Amino acid sequence: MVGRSLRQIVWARLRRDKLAMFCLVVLVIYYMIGIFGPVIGPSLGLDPYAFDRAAISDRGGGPIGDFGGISAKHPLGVEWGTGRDILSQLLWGLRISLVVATSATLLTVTVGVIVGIIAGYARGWADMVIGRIMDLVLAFPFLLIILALSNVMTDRITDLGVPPGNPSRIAYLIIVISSFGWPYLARIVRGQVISLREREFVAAAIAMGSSRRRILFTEILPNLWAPLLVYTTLLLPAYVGTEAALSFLGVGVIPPDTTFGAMLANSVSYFRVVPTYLFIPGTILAILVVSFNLLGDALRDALDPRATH
Amino acid sequence: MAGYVVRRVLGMVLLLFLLTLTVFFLFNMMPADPARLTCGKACSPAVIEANRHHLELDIPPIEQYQRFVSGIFFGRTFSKDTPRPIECEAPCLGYSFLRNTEVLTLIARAAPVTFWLAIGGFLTWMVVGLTLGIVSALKRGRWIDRTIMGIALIGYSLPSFFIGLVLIFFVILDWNLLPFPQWTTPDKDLGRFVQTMLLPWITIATLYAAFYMRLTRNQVLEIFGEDYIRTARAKGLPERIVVVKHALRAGLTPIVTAAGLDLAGLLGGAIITENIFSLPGLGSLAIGSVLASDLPLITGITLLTAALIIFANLIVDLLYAVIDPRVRVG
Amino acid sequence: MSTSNGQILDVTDLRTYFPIKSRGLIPRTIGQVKAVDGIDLTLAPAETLGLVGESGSGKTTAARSILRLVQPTSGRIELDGQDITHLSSGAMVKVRRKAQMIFQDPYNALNPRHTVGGIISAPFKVQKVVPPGGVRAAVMELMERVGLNPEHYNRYPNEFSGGQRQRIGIARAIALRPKLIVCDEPVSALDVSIQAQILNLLKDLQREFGIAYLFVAHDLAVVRQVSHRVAVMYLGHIVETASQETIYSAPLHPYTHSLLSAIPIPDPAQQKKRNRILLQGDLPSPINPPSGCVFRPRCFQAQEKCAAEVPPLIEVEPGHKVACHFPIAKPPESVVVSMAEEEAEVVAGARDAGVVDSGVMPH
Amino acid sequence: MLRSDAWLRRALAIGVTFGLIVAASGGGTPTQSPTGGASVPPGESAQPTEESKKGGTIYILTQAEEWDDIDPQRAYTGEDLAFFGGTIMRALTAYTYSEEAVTANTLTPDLATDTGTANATADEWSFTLRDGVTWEDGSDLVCEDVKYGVSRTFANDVITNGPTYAVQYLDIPSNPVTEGDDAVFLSAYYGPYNGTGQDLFDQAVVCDGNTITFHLNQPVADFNYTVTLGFSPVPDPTIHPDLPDAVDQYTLRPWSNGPYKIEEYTQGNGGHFLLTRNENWNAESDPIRPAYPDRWEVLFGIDPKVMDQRLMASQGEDAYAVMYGNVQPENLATVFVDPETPTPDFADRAVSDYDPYSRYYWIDTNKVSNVKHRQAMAAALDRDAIRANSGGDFAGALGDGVIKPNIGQDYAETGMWTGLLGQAIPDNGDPDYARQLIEESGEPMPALTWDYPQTPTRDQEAAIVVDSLGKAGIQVTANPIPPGQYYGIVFNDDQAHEFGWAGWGPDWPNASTVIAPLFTDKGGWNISRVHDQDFVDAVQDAIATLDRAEQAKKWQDLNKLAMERVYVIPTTFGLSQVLAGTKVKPIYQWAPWGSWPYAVMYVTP
Amino acid sequence: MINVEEVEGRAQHSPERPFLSVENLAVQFKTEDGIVQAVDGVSFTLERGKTLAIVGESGSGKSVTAQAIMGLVKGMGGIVSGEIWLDGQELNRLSPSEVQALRGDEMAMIFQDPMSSLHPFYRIGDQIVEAIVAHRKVGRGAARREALEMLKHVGIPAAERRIDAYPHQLSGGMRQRVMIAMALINSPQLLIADEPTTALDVTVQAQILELIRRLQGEFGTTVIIITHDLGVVADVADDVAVMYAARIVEMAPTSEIYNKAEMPYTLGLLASIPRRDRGQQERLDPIPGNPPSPIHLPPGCVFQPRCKYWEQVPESQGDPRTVRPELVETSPRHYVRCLLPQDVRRRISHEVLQSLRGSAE
Repeated sequence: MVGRSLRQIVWARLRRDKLAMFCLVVLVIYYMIGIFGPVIGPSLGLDPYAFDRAAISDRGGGPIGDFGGISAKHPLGVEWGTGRDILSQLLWGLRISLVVATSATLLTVTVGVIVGIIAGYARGWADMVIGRIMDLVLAFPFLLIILALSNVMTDRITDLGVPPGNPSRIAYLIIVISSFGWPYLARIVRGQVISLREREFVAAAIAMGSSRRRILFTEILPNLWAPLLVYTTLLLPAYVGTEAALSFLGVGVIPPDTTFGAMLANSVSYFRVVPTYLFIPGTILAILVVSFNLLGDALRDALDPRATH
Repeated sequence: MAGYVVRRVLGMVLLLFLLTLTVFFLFNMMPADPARLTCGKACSPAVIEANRHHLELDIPPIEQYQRFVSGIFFGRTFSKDTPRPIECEAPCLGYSFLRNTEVLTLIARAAPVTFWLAIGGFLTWMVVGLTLGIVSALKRGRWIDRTIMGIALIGYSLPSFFIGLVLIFFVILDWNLLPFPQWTTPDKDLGRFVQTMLLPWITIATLYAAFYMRLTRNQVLEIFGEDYIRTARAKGLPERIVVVKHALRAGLTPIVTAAGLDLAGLLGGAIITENIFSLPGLGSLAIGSVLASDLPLITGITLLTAALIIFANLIVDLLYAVIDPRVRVG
Repeated sequence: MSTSNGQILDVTDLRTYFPIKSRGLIPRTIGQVKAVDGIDLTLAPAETLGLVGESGSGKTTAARSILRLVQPTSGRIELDGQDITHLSSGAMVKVRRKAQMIFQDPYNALNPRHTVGGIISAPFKVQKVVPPGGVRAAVMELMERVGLNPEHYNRYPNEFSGGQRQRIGIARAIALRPKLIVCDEPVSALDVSIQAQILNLLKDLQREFGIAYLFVAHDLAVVRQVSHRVAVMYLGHIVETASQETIYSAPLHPYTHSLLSAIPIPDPAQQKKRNRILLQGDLPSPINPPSGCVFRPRCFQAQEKCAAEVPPLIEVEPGHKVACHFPIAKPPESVVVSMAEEEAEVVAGARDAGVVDSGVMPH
Repeated sequence: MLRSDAWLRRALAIGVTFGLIVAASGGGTPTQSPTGGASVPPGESAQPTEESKKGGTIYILTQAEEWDDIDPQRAYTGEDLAFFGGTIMRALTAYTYSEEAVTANTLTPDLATDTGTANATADEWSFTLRDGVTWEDGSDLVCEDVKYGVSRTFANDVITNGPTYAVQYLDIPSNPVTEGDDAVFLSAYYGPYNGTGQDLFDQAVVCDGNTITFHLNQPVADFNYTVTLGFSPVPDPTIHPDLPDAVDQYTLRPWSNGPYKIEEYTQGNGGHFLLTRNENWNAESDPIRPAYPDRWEVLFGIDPKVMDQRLMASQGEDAYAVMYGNVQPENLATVFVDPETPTPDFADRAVSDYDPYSRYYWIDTNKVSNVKHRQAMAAALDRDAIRANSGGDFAGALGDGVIKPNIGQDYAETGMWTGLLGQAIPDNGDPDYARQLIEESGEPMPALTWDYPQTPTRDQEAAIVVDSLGKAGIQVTANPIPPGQYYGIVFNDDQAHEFGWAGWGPDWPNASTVIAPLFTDKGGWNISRVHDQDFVDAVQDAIATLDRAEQAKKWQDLNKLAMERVYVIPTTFGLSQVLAGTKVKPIYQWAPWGSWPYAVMYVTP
Repeated sequence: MINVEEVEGRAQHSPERPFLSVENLAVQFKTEDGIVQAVDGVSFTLERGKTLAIVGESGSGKSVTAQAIMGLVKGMGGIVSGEIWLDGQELNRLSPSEVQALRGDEMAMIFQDPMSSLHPFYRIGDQIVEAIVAHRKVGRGAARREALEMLKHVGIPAAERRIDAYPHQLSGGMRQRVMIAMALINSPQLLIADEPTTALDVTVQAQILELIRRLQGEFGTTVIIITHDLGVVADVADDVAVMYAARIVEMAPTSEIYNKAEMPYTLGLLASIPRRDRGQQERLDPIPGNPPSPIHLPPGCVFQPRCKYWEQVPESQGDPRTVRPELVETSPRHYVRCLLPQDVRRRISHEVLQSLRGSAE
């Protein structure tokens, strides 16, 4: 057989998948904008916090002009009631949306992997206790709990030294999203570890006198990256959507900051009068989520072991 | 098999116990003071204190919890030492002092709405999801597969509240195809019931069907690689039987798992959908209870929802045994 | 050669039982799989002992127990003069230098995420041994020795064919110059043309480094090819052990006769001439082994005594031990043993009881 | 949609559970003396005959999921009081039905034959009941029923949330007990369920045949206005054994003495409340309720956006519907030309008028104890942006105090923005002057947190607060609170922050129902935690002032003083917009509660 | 019996076609690494009632050949060319539903792993009944009785009870018996057994081979048995075809293969097998090297890189590194694909087999 490492095979397969590459490029652009947009933005005259009283009408606070007040000054229009620039909000909002989704994903994956590995490798009581905890967490109506605990937990986070207001609220979002997300991942990892630990290379490692730590982290962990990568890619868009749903229900960042979810949630009020409020962030969000999902699918195909061997 | 069921049920009881404990103490952290909430404009610390006593909030949490649990089995009496004690018969999930109603009564009132919503949505998405998933798997790589999967991807990617709102705005407001949703039971006014539930069903089905299409497709394709499918074909079975009887049945386990849990989750209230369509179900009740900091009600609904999911887990596990004879061994 | 009797390995009355746990909230032990039920083995330096048996006979568990990959239930394992039966896992680390293992599935036994170099150098790193000239040079030398191209140092296992992968596994096993290598079905997953290459390699290495092999296999022909002595296992017991020549030319146990007769011979003429002893059914359950002689239900020699008494392993001539009440030198021309019907569902039962998880059954 | 104004609506609805925004008078007429004004005939320009107005159903769309309270002693929300008062709950006196605010704010007799008779010192008031008033089971409504209803107010352990003027004004000593369970009761009389101090109550409220007399502990010149709040009759169980008084009963289905009775009540999103005709209501006994429609149906849990769309479209049943809430900001420009004029499409069914409420930001004077700091906050705030965000011209005028002009003589300009704080402050704030004030304070400005009940509009308002105060170097963090928990939290000393959003309306046209509850501990709405003894003394003095004009002057001064000390920062004097279906008449805002004129509404074919 | 076309690629359409005739069969799979030529120009014929063994190492194309005959390859995305004549019908040209009607009826197949080849969720009786009902109009009761008979016939003890067992309740040997019962239930003319004993223990393997042999005698079924183990087929097969790298490299009657094999690969295989009928050898004599990748086959003789004798090919035959040898009949019904001249081949054969025999007692 022509020899290539799995990494090379996966990369080669992805390279050939034009749609996946396109999505990858799109995502890179999104992240670049998320990282650099708020840095470069001000020099382009963008400021999401600046009110433009002149852009909104005295009659109801709506934007003056068509399509949500699209003008040279505000290429995507202005916010109802305040006249803040939509384009700027999108740039800054993207950053928070990505920070929330990415951090929550990383946290979920970290916790899920650690717990999953422990449960999978430990067997016996530890496995059982972790299993029951996972069952318990999975049984909770998480939307309800997130809503109910939003304030008290945000306060607790503030007490821990996180700046009050949006930093604490973002931290709450990240923590709360991940704390209901990890069991799914932990289950997957546990299953993988259980099957991996029976593989003979683990026995071989024991036979040569490897420590438990070496077995867990050098032998088993590298074998998890494929499922983890796929799961992560699919988790990210799910979390972008979760953030939007939570914003819709009123848990999330508050002005002056915004996120895609918050913008969408607010836009619904004005949808009939100013459709662009819905469609502009909606389209941008949809492209982000669809790109993630398509890339995740492509990765899954590329990493499919049955196709590899 | 019987032993298996008994063990699973015992496991469920333990889990439920842990659940009541967690829920109870989780919500003890809530900032809103229920005693303050019951106190009107002319409120003095003494009144708050007294109400706290009547609400039994002045006893240690452990004892509150004991009373709560014993209320579930034996019933309990609130405001015992007032002229107007409130009898709450077993199973007593608590009493909403904000709504002056037993939590169980409130839940029982909301439950039928959610039941119909969930069942209708469930059937719709299962039928659509499984059918299209199979079609997609059979036509793998062709345009019809791409189209179905494309639709699934979009349905999967849209924020959940978005679909319902767009449906309301177009179907009801713009095109006037349906009247405004107004909940009624099917026995009272079947036409109105269907008109009201149609869009909620579609909304829920759109969200879930996408997932089930993908799941079904993946399962069927995966099972197609199994040796026994080759055997079935080697026997000369018609493709239809190979797909439905051999492939789908074998791939049913994760679908049943997901369906059981999703249905249970929905039966506990579809918070967003119910709110969008003004359906007086458990989801709306839940949101209302959270906004009003109605602790007994939040606790009751959380417990009920979680118990449903735990119960669904049990049912799903038992269903495995029906589907897969290998599981039946004790 | 530090043992009094000069053996590199001395195993006495080794038993490995796996508990069968009930599933559910609080798992209880509801039975035991007696995978290895009291076996004795010795192995001299540079000697190969073949351990043969059908799947489920306990040979793999025995092999793994000896290396403490599975914790034996009782018995004593002496490796190079040191009792390792109850050594802590920390203390085992040093011992493991002396004893290595080669596995059946050359793909499964190599971590797909590690390079060949990484795999073969792992023993050095784990044991903190720095060979003269450095690890990398030592690894390349090893690769060369087992017939791999050292330039492939940075390749991954999936880039190699089955035979080459088994060579990687062998290189890893000999890296620390162990005195004993336990080979668990090292060639059964390989194509015929490759099998011979690997068997030759193992022999060469033994000659070169004086390694003792415990060679576990189900294929009597393969075992014969490499072994000095052979032990036949059945349902956790050793039923016959002797020198290679004796086992193949003058076996005494009915089971050994049956096994030998079942081996196909790639020669139609020979094939037609051979004895045919057709055992019916499969191995009984190791959870509920038959009373008395475990082979009794499938034995053409079985008599009442066999059900009542466990036959001891008796030395019938020097180096030839057999556990049978009615050993037989020349079996009948053709026998078909019919079998009680309960025996048919057996392996399945053990499998379903969750024993597979504990690694008793090869999968 | 759920979040936007559903939550605002919830905020108001649940806020009122604590008596947040309690309705009051409109117009500018001083209603000093109790006069028995005749009822103004409803629908002055009505062409339809009395007979043709009869029949049909009027639908009420509301975002609320249930009534806050329908117990006669608990109901305390303006719109609810108007609706119940017009349909099922009669009181001794009522306000007049009229489009004219001045007329509407005058009293008219309801259960009583006139609007009450006071003695010379105004500390003894008598009302005589009409003949022929009945409960829904047909039994007569007697004097004891009124007395029993009033007595329930004293049962603080059972009857919570309602107005407590009976406790405040009736001549019964306060409860001396300060510890233990008994401390719950505000008065030495513990209410009818407990019975302690019953003799005290029987001395204070006396039934003599059809005449009920209230003995007060102080002169109350407008006590006949007070009896519109919490003095409604409840069947005395000793006289009406068939109409038991159970708490559960009264929270869900009080007995009616009006032209309708409760047929069905299901709470929650999608729930409804149905009134049908009370066959035992005697039209002769009721001069002010023509009771045109056959049924009233309240639909709960309607999304405000959807509500707007339904009423704008006015299709089917929605043609007979009115909104219980406000037109959403995004639709204002469609429905109205300007804050006075509906657009032609909505000419006969949209109303824009001042509601009874003042909106303001409370400041915890303990936490921000330096008055210069509070002044700096007021100076920095961009009130213009806040108003624009709330709807601009449709949100109402910028406020200059807590007393709203439509209360009448108690209002006078405070000059808060024209020099009271040292210099004139523009509508969009003066950050420089704010910095100067901070400098003058001699103390560093503390970091602040702004509490508010969360709605999208107020989320944006938070942004304005944070931004405009930030320009003056005041660091503010916004703290959204679920509307249902808002007042519970801001009244809790441990959880409230430095300042926050609030709104208040007077209970009747006297600033005593504004200044006292807001800035003293009397009345329980002192979120600013004002404990300035000079101010408390001045309030006591004003209440005790019998001369209404003199009293008005004192309220004006106190309003000004409160603004100078910046106990609160006033934002807007609220204006609200409502919409009805095409077939509901008459269309106007009834001034007393800022509501629809429920009692006189009818449907056109 | 065996009759290979003289000229590959030209089909013969004589009416007296043998029972099974595979002509120039080729199967390709498209993979992302390139086109895999899984079967390349395989031709053979098989008379009714006879047994052909196809022997080869993993990846040699033997299983794909079998599945191509069964018409199962197309469903897996393979591209099949060539002709497969079974009892007068050309299968490759039939519609999928026509082939489906033949499968399980006219021709049947059993597979390597009896555990994974039986549907785990259905009772074995039902799985057999399903095969009956798919091809014949039989009531379920009758079908069940028939299934029971067949289970008894293949030697399942207590078949009355076992008919309602699930596959996981049976041992490996029992499962393979069930598979055989299922394959034979419609009395197929052709039975293809794909590595039927590989997954089984040696004692069970002997039972199953015995069973196949017995049933073939009773039913007169034509059998193709596919294996990697030359030993297994020694007393089962009438003819043996050896495949290497997608091609048949040698084909002959069984005894001829074991005694007069000429192709160096076949000889290498024979020499590689440790035999219990021989004394212990110091070293085996294996084929060096590894099988080629099916995507990148050597341009000449596919076996050349591993062949010890290729340098003995005279120039007149062409360079084995570039010239592909054809399958030629070296003696009656003995076909060899090799560039070595016949005499050289026979000499090598003699040497190798003699040395093997020499080491036998």
